Amino acid sequence: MNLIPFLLVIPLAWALISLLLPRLPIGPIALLGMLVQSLATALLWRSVQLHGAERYAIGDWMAPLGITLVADGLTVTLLAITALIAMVCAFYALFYLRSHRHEARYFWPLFWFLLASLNGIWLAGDLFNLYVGLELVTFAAVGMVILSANRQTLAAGLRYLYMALLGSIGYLLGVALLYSAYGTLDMRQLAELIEPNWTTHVAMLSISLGLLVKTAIFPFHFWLPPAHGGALAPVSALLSALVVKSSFYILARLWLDVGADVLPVITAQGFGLIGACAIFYGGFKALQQDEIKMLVAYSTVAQLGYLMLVFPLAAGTAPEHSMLAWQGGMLHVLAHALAKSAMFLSVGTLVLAVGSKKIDALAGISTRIPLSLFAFGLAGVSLMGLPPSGGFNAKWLMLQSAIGSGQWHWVVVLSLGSLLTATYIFKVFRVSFDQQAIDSGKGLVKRAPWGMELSALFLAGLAIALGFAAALPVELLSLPEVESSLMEASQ
Amino acid sequence: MNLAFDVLLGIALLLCAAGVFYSRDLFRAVVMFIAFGLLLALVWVRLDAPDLALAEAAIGAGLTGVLMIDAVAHLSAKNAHHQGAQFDQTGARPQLWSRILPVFSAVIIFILLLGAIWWRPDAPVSLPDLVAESLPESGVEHPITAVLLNFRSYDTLLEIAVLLVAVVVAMALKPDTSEPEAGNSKDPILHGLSARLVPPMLVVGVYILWAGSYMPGGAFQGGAILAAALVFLKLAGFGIERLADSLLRIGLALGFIVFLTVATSVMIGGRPFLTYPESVAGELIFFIEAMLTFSIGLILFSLFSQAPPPVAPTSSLQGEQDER
Amino acid sequence: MNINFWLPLMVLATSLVSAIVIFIIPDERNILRGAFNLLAAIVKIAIVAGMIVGVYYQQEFETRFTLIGDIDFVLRADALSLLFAGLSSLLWLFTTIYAMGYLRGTPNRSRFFGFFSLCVASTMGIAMAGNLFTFLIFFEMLTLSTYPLVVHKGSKEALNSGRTYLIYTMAGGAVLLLGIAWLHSVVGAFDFAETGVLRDVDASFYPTLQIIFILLIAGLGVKAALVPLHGWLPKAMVAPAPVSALLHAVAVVKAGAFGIVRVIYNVYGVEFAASLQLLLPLAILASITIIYGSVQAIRQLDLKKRLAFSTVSQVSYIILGLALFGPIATVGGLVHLLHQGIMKVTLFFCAGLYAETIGVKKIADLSGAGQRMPLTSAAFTIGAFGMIGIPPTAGFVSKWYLGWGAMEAGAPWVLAVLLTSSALNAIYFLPIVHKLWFGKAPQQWPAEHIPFKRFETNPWLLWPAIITAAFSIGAGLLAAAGWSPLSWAELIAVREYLP
Amino acid sequence: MQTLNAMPWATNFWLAIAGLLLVTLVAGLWRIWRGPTATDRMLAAQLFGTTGVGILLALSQAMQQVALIDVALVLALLAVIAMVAFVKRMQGPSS
Repeated sequence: MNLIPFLLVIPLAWALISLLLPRLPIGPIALLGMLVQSLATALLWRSVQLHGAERYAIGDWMAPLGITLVADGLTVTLLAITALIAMVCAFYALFYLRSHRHEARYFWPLFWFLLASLNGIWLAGDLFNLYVGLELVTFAAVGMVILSANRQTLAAGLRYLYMALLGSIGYLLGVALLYSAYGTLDMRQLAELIEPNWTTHVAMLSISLGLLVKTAIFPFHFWLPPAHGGALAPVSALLSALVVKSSFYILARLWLDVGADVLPVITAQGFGLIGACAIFYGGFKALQQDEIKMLVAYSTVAQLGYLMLVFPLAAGTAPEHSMLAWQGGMLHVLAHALAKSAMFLSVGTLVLAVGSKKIDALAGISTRIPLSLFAFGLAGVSLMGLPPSGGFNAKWLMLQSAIGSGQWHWVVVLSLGSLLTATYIFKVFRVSFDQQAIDSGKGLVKRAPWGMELSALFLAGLAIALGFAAALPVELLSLPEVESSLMEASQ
Repeated sequence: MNLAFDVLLGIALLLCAAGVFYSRDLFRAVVMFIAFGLLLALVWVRLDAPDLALAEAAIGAGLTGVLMIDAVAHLSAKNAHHQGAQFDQTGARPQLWSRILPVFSAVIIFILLLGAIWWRPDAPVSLPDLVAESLPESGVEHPITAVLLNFRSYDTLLEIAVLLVAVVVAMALKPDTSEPEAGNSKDPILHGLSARLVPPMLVVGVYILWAGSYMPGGAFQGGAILAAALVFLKLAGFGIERLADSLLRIGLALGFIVFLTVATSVMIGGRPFLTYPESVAGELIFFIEAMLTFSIGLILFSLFSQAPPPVAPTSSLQGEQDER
Repeated sequence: MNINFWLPLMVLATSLVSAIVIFIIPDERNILRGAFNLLAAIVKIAIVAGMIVGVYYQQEFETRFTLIGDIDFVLRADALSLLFAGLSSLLWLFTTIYAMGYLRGTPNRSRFFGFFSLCVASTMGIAMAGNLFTFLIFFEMLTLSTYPLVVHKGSKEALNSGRTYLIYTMAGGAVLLLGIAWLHSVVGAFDFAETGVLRDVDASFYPTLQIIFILLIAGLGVKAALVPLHGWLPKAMVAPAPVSALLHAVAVVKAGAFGIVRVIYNVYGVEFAASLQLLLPLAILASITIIYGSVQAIRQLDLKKRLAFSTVSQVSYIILGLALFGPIATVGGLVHLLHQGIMKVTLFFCAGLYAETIGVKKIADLSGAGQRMPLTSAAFTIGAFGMIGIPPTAGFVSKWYLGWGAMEAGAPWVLAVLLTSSALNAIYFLPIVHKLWFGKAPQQWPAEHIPFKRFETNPWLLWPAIITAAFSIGAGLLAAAGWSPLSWAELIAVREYLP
Repeated sequence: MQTLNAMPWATNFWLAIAGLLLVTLVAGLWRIWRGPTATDRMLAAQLFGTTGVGILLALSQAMQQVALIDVALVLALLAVIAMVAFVKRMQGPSS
């Protein structure tokens, strides 16, 4: 029996359970669901690892008539990271939502819908299906942002919604153009048919702009910090770790699978340029924040910029450098997902413990809530790209690609970006070591639930462990030949 | 003649859009938007997309207009509390660039799109032909319904999920304690009107659902009409929004549950996800559609009714308007 | 997968595990923490000693697994790594004992000792790293684990010093990473190897290799406090005395110097580096650092600050020895890596003793401290003599070999540098020694903290200082013995120059 | 799909009717813009509804599409709702 549909059916079913039976202990039930989901994901991962990529025709209708789902190395990697982070966030939420009764009732249905939509996007092989997936992601994510329904989150959520819808329109417009020009929505068929011409360029431009808005790439980033900074901690973690990656993933897929040959190199350099702007702008803004969640949110803006560097490194360069760039980019997706979710979760604990969102309120907590601060630090190591960590490996691969292809300007960006990251991470640490604040009696803290501290530490530990186990996902990513030959065989 | 009509329609549509965009009076913008919806339905007609025209007519006339009027009433009620606050003053006077920039970008987008369509290559694959070819196996006769409920039913499944998520969010936003609508006395005129209008609405809704299997129509359009009927009842003062919460939730999710259950249970026979057995495909699709109609109607209605009613209908709006 | 595979990892694990355990131990449980910490330190020394014997008899100790692509994580014990590992593990024990006494009764001890152990773990990793990539991992880990130690006091001054420290070391790390990444893209993955690995690179890459060399040295030079990258070191003096001892003698500065050794000997190969004309500029830079550090030291009135600039100067002896391109100078440089560590740690221990016991931090106030604290002052005197290079201390041995090596390598100007430096050393150390013993003691010490009955001060602080002082004489007196640091350095030099 | 049979001249005839109705609709637009009262605007919108039904019916003849009659039917049925909302929400309970 094929596992692919279950990755969608399980979360949808659990969404219905949490929606219809709110009196049941839906938190623990959700944890059970996450176990089932993780098991299914693990089995699919193994199957792809052993037998190569799988294609699944829904409703038994072949593309272009029907919709095809694709599970290749990249897909299963993302499915796995999604299941993993979602599980830890769910566990964290069990403790966190105790102090948010109202939100808890609607958190779980939205959580499951979000998970279903993310899985749907990772698996999708069809451009319009991706659009539907993006819509579902958007609505679930916006819903989670405005769960606490106060003035700030409502404003942030609405702005997020508008920008996401704008992005959707751009995406849809491009997809419509591609469909009208080539008569198919299936990505693989499109890849064979697509040619460089005016229609293709306009369509890809429109799609790219739409997705850049949704990914919050500079200069379309402004909706992200208030939305991610204002949401509940587990929500922020899911949003920063996974949701923004979904639109980037589509962008990457389109370029990697469909448009690699039809796009001018100048576009790729342009993408890199806005990525560099994002890195520096996000970094400087993060440095200026005095609320810790906003700092972390701006850090996401900056980190997303690194993803954009993949395009100039991968487009128009030698195959081996292109491969390095893709591996680095995808590793960065994973590493950032782990590190940023760990960071948001630990920050959530810290905020809960000191009862304030201000960075100054964290004065002298280094010995009061050491585990959460340690988790923050480990996550920071990965974000700074210091070894050993997933973030470092990603940076290393990108550096190799940039040096190898002689694109020294990106080398400079990569190096300076890490230093900027270090400055804002250590801004938090500097405060936390402030002994005078302790002596003057500030920094009285509540005890944090152990489950919350442990969740953050676990994810942060994984972000570091990815520094040692990066070969696993990278090998899965670099199996395109196996994938295509198997696909031919299955036809 | 065809061209003349279309050009006129296009101009009217643009005028309407400009009216919505440049109106500083919110209510005027809302009415403009209602008109815009109608013209858009006509455009769909001219583009040979009667399904979309039907949906646009049902949603535009029955729901979005009401929703917006409601929103304007909310805003004016809120502003009435603040002394001297102007109803249409949502902020400072718009900057010049904020008026020019949209026009400028619209022109650029227009030019790009024009080029994209002008130099569009001929599609090497014709999907409509493929749909027509496979129509006999789909269980329905109308190609749109075949695409929505069979060939690409997965998309539809997720779209229903989107609707469900939207309504969950609306529920989450509703305060735990909401007061019953003030001034909810049953207006005799509205009461009488509803007795005459609601039954035909329901009949038309079911008809549109039924028609979907062989001509334009289907679950979404039917559901929208159903929702409109419910909205009408609510406006007329029937307290139908006070359904028991759990009952409402089941109703909202029913269509999705049925859809998902059918989609999954066919896999027991070894078929892929969402593969209807050909012998009962038509019946299954109609069953799913019927449940979807019901749920979509409830969902769309809930999106409207979850919002708390305006605090107190104001007459200040009227006075302020009359001064112009 | 035998014991030889696991031993390098275990050396690392002894301090890594102890770091984690110490973090968990509550602040009040002094005895538990202390016992555990000392146990870990002793176990580590035992393992390192075992490996020293093993390497002497040509055993291979290597832990290796693949990280990503063609890059391996390699921990390997060769003669050079054991020189550094031996120094660090030995001094870890003494510094820990000293710190336990020093920090008694102050807050945040678990945090301190945890990071202290982490710091040593990083140093061990640096010592045993089998390739540049692994080296980088621990090099950055060292940066991170020393930051909490530098800012340990949590005062504004400490936090500001911490920031300076980070700016220097993070930037250095970034430059180092750049150099390593570039080198990797030129020649691919490689392990450290005796006599280097780059000789066979195509000649068209020579300019690139020269630039990479500059990047690597610049990155490492920050930690090694090469002028003009030394600015963080005097500022970091705000940290507690055991931390200063750690920074200067065991971990940070040495890590930088050790890295430069690795780059010259095991990456480029000393002959190849010389043929690229990279060594002479480095030697000149080291000489400038030596003189500059000494001159600056004279100007300092604060004892710890003077010691800090003395470190700037002394560490560059190591680099000078390497850059001279000759086996004798190499021996001098390498042995100074160890000798300087022992002597400098003694001096810092004593500086901490003065500050803690009688509250003296300024050199001017030290008059007559020898009468109040004779043992401490004796230890200080031995350290100071060592720094100047007076026989029979360890410092004399290193300087002797350096001078000899300079003559052999045909660089007599280095001799002038050495003599000048020694003179300057004497100028800034001898007055202190004179003050200690012959100065007039004041009626009242600035702040007499700890009245002790049997000893002049807290024995936890005193013994480590005395023992390290004894080591620095022993290393000089017994330099000819088969197991002395000098013999070990000769072993390394022989393997480098006579493959 | 069911279609109505019509001669070419009939197509043009019905299109002309639809166009004429469209012109009145544009005139109604001006009333919406001009106002002056909210009621004026709302009534103009109602005019849109009725005229829209007419246009749809004419188009269904011109384009020979039965389905457009359904659209007209729906529009006719639902157009009243916006008006009801307007009366309930904007005019207050007393009026």
